[in-house]
Amino acid sequence: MTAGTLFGLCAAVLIGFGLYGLIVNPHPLRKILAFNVVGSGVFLLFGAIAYRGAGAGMGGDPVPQALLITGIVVAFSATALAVALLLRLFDETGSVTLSSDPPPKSGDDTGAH
Amino acid sequence: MAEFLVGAAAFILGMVALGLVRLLRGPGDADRIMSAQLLGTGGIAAVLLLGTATGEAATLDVALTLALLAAFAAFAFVKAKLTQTPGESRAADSP
Amino acid sequence: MIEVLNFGLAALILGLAVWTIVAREAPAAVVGFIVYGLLLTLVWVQLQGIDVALTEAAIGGGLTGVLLISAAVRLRSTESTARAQRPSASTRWLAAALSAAVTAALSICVLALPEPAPTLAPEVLANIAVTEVGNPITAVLLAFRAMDTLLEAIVLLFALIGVWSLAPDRAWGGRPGLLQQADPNGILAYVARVLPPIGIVAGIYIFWIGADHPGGKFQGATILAAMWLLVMMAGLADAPPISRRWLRWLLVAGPLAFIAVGVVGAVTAGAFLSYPQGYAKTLILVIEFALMPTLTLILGLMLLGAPQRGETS
Amino acid sequence: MKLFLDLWTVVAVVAGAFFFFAGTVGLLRFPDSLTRLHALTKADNLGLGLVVLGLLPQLDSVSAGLKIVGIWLLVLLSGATAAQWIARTLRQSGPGP
Repeated sequence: MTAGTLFGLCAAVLIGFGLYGLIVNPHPLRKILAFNVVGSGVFLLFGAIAYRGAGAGMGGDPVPQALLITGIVVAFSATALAVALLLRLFDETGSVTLSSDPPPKSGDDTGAH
Repeated sequence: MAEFLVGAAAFILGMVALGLVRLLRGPGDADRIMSAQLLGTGGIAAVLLLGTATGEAATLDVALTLALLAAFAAFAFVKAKLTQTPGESRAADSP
Repeated sequence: MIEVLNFGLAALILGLAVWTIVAREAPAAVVGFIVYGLLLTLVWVQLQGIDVALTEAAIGGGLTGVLLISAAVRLRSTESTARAQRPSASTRWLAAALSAAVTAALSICVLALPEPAPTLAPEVLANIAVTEVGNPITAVLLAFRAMDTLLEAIVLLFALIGVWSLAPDRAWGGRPGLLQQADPNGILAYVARVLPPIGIVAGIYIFWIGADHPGGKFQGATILAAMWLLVMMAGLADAPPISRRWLRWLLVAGPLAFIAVGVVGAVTAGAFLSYPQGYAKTLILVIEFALMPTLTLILGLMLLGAPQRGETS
Repeated sequence: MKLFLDLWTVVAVVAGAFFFFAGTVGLLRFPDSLTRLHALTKADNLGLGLVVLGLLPQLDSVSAGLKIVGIWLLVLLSGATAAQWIARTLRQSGPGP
């Protein structure tokens, strides 16, 4: 089995694991983590495809590799935004529940103390 | 020689990966961070060995980046732990 | 031997992914994710993507780890209530079946990939001379697919604005992050004095060699941002208030310079972001130099989060 | 000469690998967090140091050699700092159960 096939299959399994965690874990931070596992699986799958496209003296196809760099940076920015939203929700309500009937808590814009 | 270096990289990775048992068992977060630290150092060693085996000089820069950022997660963990004493869930946010 | 290494890496990565998902406590899961990022770096080395490995080492393992571990420690008190909301067994079985189906479909696709693999490497090789840069990835990022990179810089800026807009009203325009009281003689303050000079040199080095060898502005900027964060973590410097005009200018300087170069291309070379003959490398360098401080600031500020304190604290 | 240098690499890298092994054993077998930390910080830094020493003769250029020695020094610096910080949280919360 070549490295491309091996890590391509590994990526497929990672996407499955991450998807399961995304659905099943109730805590939002764990959902962000699971989402990152899905994301890295997608990147790895694309990376395996880039590896297969080696040629012209290059170890891999440079076009997908460049897109991967863009993807990793953008995934980081999405994660940072998600974490900031989560921490703001926690500061405001003292909990991070995503269920539709959150415990009634008085919170105003100045933050609960 | 290259074959030996790759083998050494695989051996070192296998060794430090065994240390991940501490990640599973804990008991504390500090022990888990320690196993990550051990794997970080072992990972740097493996990157150096692989880079030398393939003769690809740029691989050494990967090890350099890893070495610069290896301890950041540990710093951030301790910082978060120390600014947040148990029971006081929200750190003071006003002067 | 190399097969043994690759199989071991794949097995470890899968094991850590499982741990990240099933671990009982969030900090434990995050530590697993950090190790996972480190091993992915090794996988990128094995897949001949040194540029990607550098990005993963800097962002995937480094910055994401810092971001998530701080959040996990802060949110520890919320975990027990979340655990009580675990979905029912039937939902979990359904999720497992769905995930298994996705994995199976993707695996079939991987095994059925066309042979020989389609590749754009020869096209890149044929046209790289025009750009005068030696690293094909930099050529793709800043010449062949420059639009992607421009939009990426703008996405980063929007994400930062999104983070900032979460500030409570009283803290708008103030300083992000908590005030760090640190021991000026402590070991962290010592490292925060010794490491940044080395880190800044290394960051600029990784940025500089990006023209001809693996490296580039994203990886370099991440290292610089990490050094800045270290200085702030040690309490040697405070985060700047986000209302500062110099800060706002630096944040838009990179994308503005990029767009300006694009417009120059539209006038002189006939299309937005195409470079006039003979000036490609100069213009690429202009864009990179303008983007570097912008990216450093955006990455650092995004980790600090929304402003939480007034300007004067 | 080549043979001698290769032998040096093999000996040093094997010794380095042994120290990684020792660090893992310490991390797994020592009874509490502080002793584990002690075992870990000694062993992995020494292991990496020996691997770096072993690789020096195999590199093409002097600058690459300086770079990997620099990498080792960086790991020493940040590893020692991280160890002291981890020890501080342990002291604050008491050794875990």
